[in-house]
Amino acid sequence: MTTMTAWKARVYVTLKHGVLDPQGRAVENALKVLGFDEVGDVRVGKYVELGLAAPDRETALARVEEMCRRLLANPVIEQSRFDLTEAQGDS
Amino acid sequence: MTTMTAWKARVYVTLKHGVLDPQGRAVENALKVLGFDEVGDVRVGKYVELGLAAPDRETALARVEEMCRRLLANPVIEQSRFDLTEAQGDS
Amino acid sequence: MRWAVVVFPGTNCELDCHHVVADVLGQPADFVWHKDTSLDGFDAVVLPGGFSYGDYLRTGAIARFSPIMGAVEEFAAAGRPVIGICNGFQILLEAGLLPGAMRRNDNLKFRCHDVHLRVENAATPFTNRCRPGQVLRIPIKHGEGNYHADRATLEELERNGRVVFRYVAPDGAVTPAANPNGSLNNIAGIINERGNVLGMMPHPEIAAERLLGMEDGRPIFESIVAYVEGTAGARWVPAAAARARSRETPGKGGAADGR
Amino acid sequence: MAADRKATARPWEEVGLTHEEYGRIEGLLGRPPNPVELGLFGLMWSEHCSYKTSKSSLKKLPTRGPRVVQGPGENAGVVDIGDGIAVAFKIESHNHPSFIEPYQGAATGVGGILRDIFAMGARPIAILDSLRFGELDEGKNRWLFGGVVGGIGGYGNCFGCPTVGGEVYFEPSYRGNPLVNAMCVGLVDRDQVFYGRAEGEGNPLILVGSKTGRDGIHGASLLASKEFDERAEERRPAVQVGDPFLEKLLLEACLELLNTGAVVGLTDLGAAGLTSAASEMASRGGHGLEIDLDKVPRRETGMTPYEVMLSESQERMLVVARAGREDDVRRVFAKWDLDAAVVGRVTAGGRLRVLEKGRVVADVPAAALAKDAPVYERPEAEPAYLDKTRAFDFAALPVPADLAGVLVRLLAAPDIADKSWVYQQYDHFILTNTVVRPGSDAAVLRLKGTRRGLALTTDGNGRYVYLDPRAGAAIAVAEAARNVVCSGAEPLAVTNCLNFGNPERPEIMWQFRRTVEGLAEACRALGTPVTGGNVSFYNETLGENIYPTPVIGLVGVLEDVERDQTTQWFKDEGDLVALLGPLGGVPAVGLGGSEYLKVVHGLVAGRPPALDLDLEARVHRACLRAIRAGLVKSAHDVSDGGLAVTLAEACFGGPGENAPVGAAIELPAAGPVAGGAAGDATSSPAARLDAILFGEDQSRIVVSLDPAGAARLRRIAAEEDAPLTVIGRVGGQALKIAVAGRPVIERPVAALKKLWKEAIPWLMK
Ligand SMILES: Nc1ncnc2c1ncn2[C@@H]1O[C@H](COP(=O)(O)OP(=O)(O)O)[C@@H](O)[C@H]1O
Ligand SMILES: [Mg+2]
Repeated sequence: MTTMTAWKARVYVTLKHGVLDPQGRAVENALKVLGFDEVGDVRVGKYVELGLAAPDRETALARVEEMCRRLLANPVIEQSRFDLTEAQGDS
Repeated sequence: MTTMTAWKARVYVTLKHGVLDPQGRAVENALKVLGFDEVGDVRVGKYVELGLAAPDRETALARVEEMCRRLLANPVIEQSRFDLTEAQGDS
Repeated sequence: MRWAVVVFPGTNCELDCHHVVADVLGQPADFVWHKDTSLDGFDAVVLPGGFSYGDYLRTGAIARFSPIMGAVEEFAAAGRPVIGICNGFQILLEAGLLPGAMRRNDNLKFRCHDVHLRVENAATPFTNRCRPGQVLRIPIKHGEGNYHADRATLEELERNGRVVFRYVAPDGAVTPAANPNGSLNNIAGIINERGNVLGMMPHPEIAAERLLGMEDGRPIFESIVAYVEGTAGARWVPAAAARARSRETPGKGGAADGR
Repeated sequence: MAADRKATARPWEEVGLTHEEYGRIEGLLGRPPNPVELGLFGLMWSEHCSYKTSKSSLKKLPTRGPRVVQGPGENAGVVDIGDGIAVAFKIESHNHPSFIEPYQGAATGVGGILRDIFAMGARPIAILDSLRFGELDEGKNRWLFGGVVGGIGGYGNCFGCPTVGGEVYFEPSYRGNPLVNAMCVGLVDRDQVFYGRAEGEGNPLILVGSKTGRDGIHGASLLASKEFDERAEERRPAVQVGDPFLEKLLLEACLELLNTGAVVGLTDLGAAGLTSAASEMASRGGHGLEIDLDKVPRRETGMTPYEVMLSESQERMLVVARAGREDDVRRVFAKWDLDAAVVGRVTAGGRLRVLEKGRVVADVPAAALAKDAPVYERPEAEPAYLDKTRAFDFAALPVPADLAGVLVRLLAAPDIADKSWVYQQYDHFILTNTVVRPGSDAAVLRLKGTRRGLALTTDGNGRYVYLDPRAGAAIAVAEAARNVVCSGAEPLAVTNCLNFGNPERPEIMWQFRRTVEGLAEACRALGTPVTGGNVSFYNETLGENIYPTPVIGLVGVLEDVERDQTTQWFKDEGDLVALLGPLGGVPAVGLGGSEYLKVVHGLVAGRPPALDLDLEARVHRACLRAIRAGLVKSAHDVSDGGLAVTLAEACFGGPGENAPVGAAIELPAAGPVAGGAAGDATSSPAARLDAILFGEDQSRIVVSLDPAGAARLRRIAAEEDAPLTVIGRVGGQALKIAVAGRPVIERPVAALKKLWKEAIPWLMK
């Protein structure tokens, strides 16, 4: 049997460029109203943290990639990227 | 006048540990149904990207910090952290 | 008395609240735009439901910074009645006028249907026309009504009779099945320490007329009238006193264990 | 010239036009179109925008009536309902976008139909949704269903308009092409109706609402004018994202603006964006428009004229204001934090001139875009499958022994099962008008300030239409009207959405024409003119066509909402149960295309139930008279699943005081059968138990009443020449049905209700 390692993935999902981001616009306006005039280009997306077990980094990368494609991001309007780190402790 | 630099902040907002995360639980179940049995500990949060102008890194850090405290996260149930990078190009 | 119905961008229950107050109860009522800064001349304030700022970022998160909220805080600090319904409740939470926060419903869906509410404290400005323990049938319609507060806050709410409404079965029993959204302790409505600010997720304004098949929401508005006009018994009923009067106080360990 | 596309040898192909159509454009312009102009024609002459295939057939629909204020041709139809109030209503499809991105596709569909309504000056008061998907045992269909329902709720709930009714069916034929039709109803003062017309030379043209981005270029219109193939995924960026929050602001701002008297005309921007809005406004008003693209507020940089003209960015409206009133417009929109930009002006002479940086990038007659598309008489041919389905012999069909088991299977079939999983995701209360919420035959709304009410429904049965388009379409109208009558209202007018496959196939064209004939016939017979609608062709994926699916949206008026509003649920023990309309029982008359045939025998065969429109109208009159006389405690029409299912549903109870209750029913072996080819007075020997219980014979309503009113009900039925049979009594805990003295079904209502209620949630787990 292969030994498994625990990994932690952080997935960032944002709307594709050109897709209307009503949420980003609302947050940008609100920040300005609060006096953060120096702010621009606000985009709001999703952030997913997850733990997974995989024998090696390649496998883990491939699996998270697949999760993004199949569930975490909606490829029609969203794009995603992620980080992968080895989990410390029991996580 | 001080010269301004363009910064890009990436803010991650998650529910505090101990606050039940209905979305995280749903995503975890959905991933398992899709055959990702190796997954656990899924948390779903928000990801906010924003651009800002500030004379130096310290000021930028302080401003983003303040945005998180005042608007981007609700301290009753959420926690936030962020990265700050110098923006490339005109961004 | 005069009612203020506050309108934020994206509020959408303002017509309904106004209708109940003005047409059903026959009270003078005005809309107050969120950019206004004064509530002078009003005796009661309604923060209606809806999707202020589209519910973007978090429900109520942006609306709480509207200019009118300063006046709402002063109004509340003066001990005058403020009722926040659904999104209004969420705004009060974000503004810190009520403790706790809302999460998405535990099934992640918007839910629109009747629920049963038990009146846990009938001596508030909002419930003096109800009987203690009375079960009201009133609809909910929300996607984020899953109330959360830390343990200490919850205990404090329970101890001081500040949980005003709880989701229950038609017979009044507190059951998990009667909880439509996952709220802790089946909480549907709470009040501030002073007892003059109420937040509730269900919508009493759509349950105030016989023709619509539901009337249990009307006493909530009538209670406010009675309170303001001084016909509710005492002019002011602090929370602790309310608890003492209520025949039925919530169980010691919170109401999650039923009655 | 800011050309967006390279000049090619066959430029028409890139915009989806034919060589002949290109020639016609040259003829209209007297020169070849430049690339921008060609782009405008490509969109406006697409099937979706031009109705080039359907136009000639649609002329057959009756569109006039004493109450009709505005028939087809505007953003929505308008009918006068008395008391100075008019109702604006319309249905539209968003099938293709919803297939690509169910949540946003459905959401923007709702957004679009809402704008159509407030473009007439009306405040939207109700949304209805008519949905079709493949069957729920397939994951993809569950995903589509969940996403579409989420999107409809997401938009309507946030906007603040209640979704009060609709329907959902699941059939394999919609697997590659779901249908998402949304209807909206609004109220406007009779003399405050606004129209989408550009009039008054020199008046400013003002674009309001959201900023313009690259959303959905070639979105709705081109998608809806092509069939699907494997490449559908590549068109994905065409999907738009809706912002219901902004639309709510837009509504309030528009209504506020209309009150200022500063507005001459307004229209919404939907498919084909600015191009369609401008050319239609100009051609309706008999004027021209000049548009300066540099003035259009944009969300993105570097957009070409072509992109700005074709963008389908949501939540925008186009206003023609009175000259000199620009500031009033700006002030109102500023209050709501919305953009309002003067982008052009009304001109004499009927041309649509588009400028960029001072140069003319397009200059065409507005009417050429909006009205002069070619009209096609495409060839038709009767589909071959009909020989087989018509020849189906019911004699060979076994009658199941366990009829109670059949009832259970039907109640748990997703087509019939409880739809609260759907409508509980919709706010159906907001605006405090909902007297009868989703779950009964039609939704009933009160009209504040009057005694009146509105009853609203959508109906359509693709299976019937597949088996006989003409009859099936007529049934859709009859059923919609019947649902409204059961709720206590008089049917007033119809809007329709015609969802079909690829009309370039002669079989589809044949179905389409017969369908329109059936609609026309039924609308005439029932006195419900058609005030508008929508045609959605090319609902086909990889050569597989959907069932031809006309969806009828019908509006009825209650004279006195308090007195007349009626629900489908039995109320009190001891009440009589009566069947208004024929008893049925002959398989060839009632079982063709039925839910029973599909669920129990796995068959889609026969002819749809026979429909006698004259009988239908008589039954409606009798029912409505009885309701108005206060005799009827409940009324429920017999449709999917037949009499047994109707009775079970009547037992289930509704919200509030309408608790579940049993009934004991005694049916005769079979009565005289209503008209129709096979049904002519066929006598009882042909009757069968399955047809008696589950046959979907038309023109039938189950009513319950206090026994004291029985004689009066009999008299009314006799006067209207409508069949009436007392068939049982309300009471007990069980639904018991006996036929000719022999018990055939007996089940506790609670058990039946549980299965019916849990079926869809269980499938969606
Ligand atoms: N997609 C939907 N949206 C809203 N309400 C729905 C939907 N589908 C069904 N309903 C409601 O459920 C009830 C039953 O629907 P249906 O069986 O189609 O009724 P009927 O056969 O009488 O037309 C109706 O009140 C209808 O409005
Ligand atoms: Mg019906």
